[in-house]
Amino acid sequence: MNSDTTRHLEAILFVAEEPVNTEELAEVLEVPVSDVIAGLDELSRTLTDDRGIVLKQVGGGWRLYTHEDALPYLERYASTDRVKRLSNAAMETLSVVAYRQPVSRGQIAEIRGVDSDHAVRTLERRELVREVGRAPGPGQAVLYGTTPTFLEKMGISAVADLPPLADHVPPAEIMETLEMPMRPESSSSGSTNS
Amino acid sequence: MNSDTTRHLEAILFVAEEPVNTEELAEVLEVPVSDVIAGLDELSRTLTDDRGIVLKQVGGGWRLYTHEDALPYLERYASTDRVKRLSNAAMETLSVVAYRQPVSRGQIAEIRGVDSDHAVRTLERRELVREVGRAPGPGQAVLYGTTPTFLEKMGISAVADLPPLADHVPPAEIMETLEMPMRPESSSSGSTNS
Amino acid sequence: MTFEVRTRVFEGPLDLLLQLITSHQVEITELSLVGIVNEYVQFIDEMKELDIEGTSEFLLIAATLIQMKARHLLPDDEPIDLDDELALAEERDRLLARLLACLTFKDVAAVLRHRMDAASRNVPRLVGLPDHVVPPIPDVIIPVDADGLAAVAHRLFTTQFEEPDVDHLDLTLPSVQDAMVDLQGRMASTVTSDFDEIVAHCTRDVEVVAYFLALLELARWGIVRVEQEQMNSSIHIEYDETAADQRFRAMVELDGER
Repeated sequence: MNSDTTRHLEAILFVAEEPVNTEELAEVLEVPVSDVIAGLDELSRTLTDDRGIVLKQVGGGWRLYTHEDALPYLERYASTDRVKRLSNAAMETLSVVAYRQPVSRGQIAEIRGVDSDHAVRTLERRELVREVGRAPGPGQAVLYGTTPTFLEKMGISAVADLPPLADHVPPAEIMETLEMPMRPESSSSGSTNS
Repeated sequence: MNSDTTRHLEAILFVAEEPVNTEELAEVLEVPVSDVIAGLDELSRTLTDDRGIVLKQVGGGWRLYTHEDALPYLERYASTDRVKRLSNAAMETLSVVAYRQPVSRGQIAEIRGVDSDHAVRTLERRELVREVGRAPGPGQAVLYGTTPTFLEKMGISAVADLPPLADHVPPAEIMETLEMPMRPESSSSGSTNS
Repeated sequence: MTFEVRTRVFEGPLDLLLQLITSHQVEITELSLVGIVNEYVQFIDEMKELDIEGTSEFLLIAATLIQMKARHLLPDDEPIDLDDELALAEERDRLLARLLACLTFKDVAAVLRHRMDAASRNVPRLVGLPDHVVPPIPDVIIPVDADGLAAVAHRLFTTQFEEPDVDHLDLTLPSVQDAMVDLQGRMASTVTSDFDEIVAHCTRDVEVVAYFLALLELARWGIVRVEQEQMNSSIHIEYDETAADQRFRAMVELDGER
């Protein structure tokens, strides 16, 4: 039977994006560091060799990893990523990065009005956007920009070649098309223009 | 002692960023679907209540989540505000789409008595609803339905798992309240009361 | 006496009507359509100061309500057109059905929200693959060209998402009051006219509805007489100068008393 501390430790390490040190864990859980150490020890014993996840101490903190035996399956899972067409969320996020780069996740979320972290990650994985720097000031948020792959896919040679936005008022029918979820046909140029 | 399949299942679900269905898991692990089902069952039993992680069947697949008891600590750890709550308008629109799908914007507006385009767009951006087809006949209105993300956010695995709508039809006395002022007889200096 | 509902937030005409009806629930026996219609119409007059979407819908429902009210106010010995009666009954049933559907979905929406809140207490992992697993980069199709991307960006940068329901709406509502003044003025000079002529200058449906409401109101005061041979035929309007004068004098006296 695991203690509450151990269960909460596991939950925090499950969602953490980087190693978390014992002091930080103690602060979040509001328990003494000694309890955290005991909890990590208990968690480590729970996650023995017959589990798919292991607890490791890295870079001055603790982090959960998949068991190394599972590596071939993870690779296969990753390569079955069949989603090829960008979702509307990803498209919107891409357009924000393209026109506002360098831009942070927070700024993207503000412009789109919805949390965009997942879309950013999708775009990163497809090498359409990448980290291009850090914001000055506290927090040092990661700033994103577009990649050469993005330019290639768009058929342009530099970000400066993107259509200017200021005088870009799309014709009504294009706007209408965009209101609808984007469909493959929508990019084909219409024959008639009002 | 967990089987290899169970361990590898746990590793895959640990890295997966969306629910994974049994067929996909079987393909990645190169085992029959029945083994996957047995493995999921074993994993579910391993992840009992004294663990920080739970296995849930949602959105047509399986996904690992943190135990709900850990939520306050996670919020303190990430210190990011959670996803913005949907407005009442968006929530009502979502309900109409969920129970009336496939449904057009016009039909939604008819039911809600108010233009719902903005709400539909918000739901689309949050990937809770999407275009699922076009109405036959002139106009070819876009028809909307819910997404797997919707099912996951509801914590259910199919639309059929939604509470029956019939349970929410207003009780007789409310119907009477509504009908009363509209009865032709109600305002005439009526002598008889039914 | 103020209506408590006035301070409440409501969304759309059905919502408003529901609130008006249910706010009377305590005094159910005294419920009267006339009272509700009056309150509803009063709201429409005040709507210019409120940010409400779907305004034409408000007016259309009001028109139905007023029709029903007008039917109630007819003297019993007035001959009843059965077709009109049937049409009105259908309209009433339709409105009732819509109110019920609206209520049902409001109720279930609360349940779905509750479920969603409960489900969101379980947090998924979004970190993805460990760094040492390097999957092949999936090929990707960007479903638009550069112009399309610009259009997406343009739409995003010009849309204010934090203040929904306002900026994309035309909130300049026609005033029923103004329509009444205009209508009465024109009728005083032409004496007879028909509705199509009266609204010939209107460019929006909602303006036509405002004139229709104005017409019903003037008819109620007896200032105009309205005739329509059959449904969908033109509405003939006749001005009653005597009634208008009486009404005018009554208004002046009322003003003088203040």
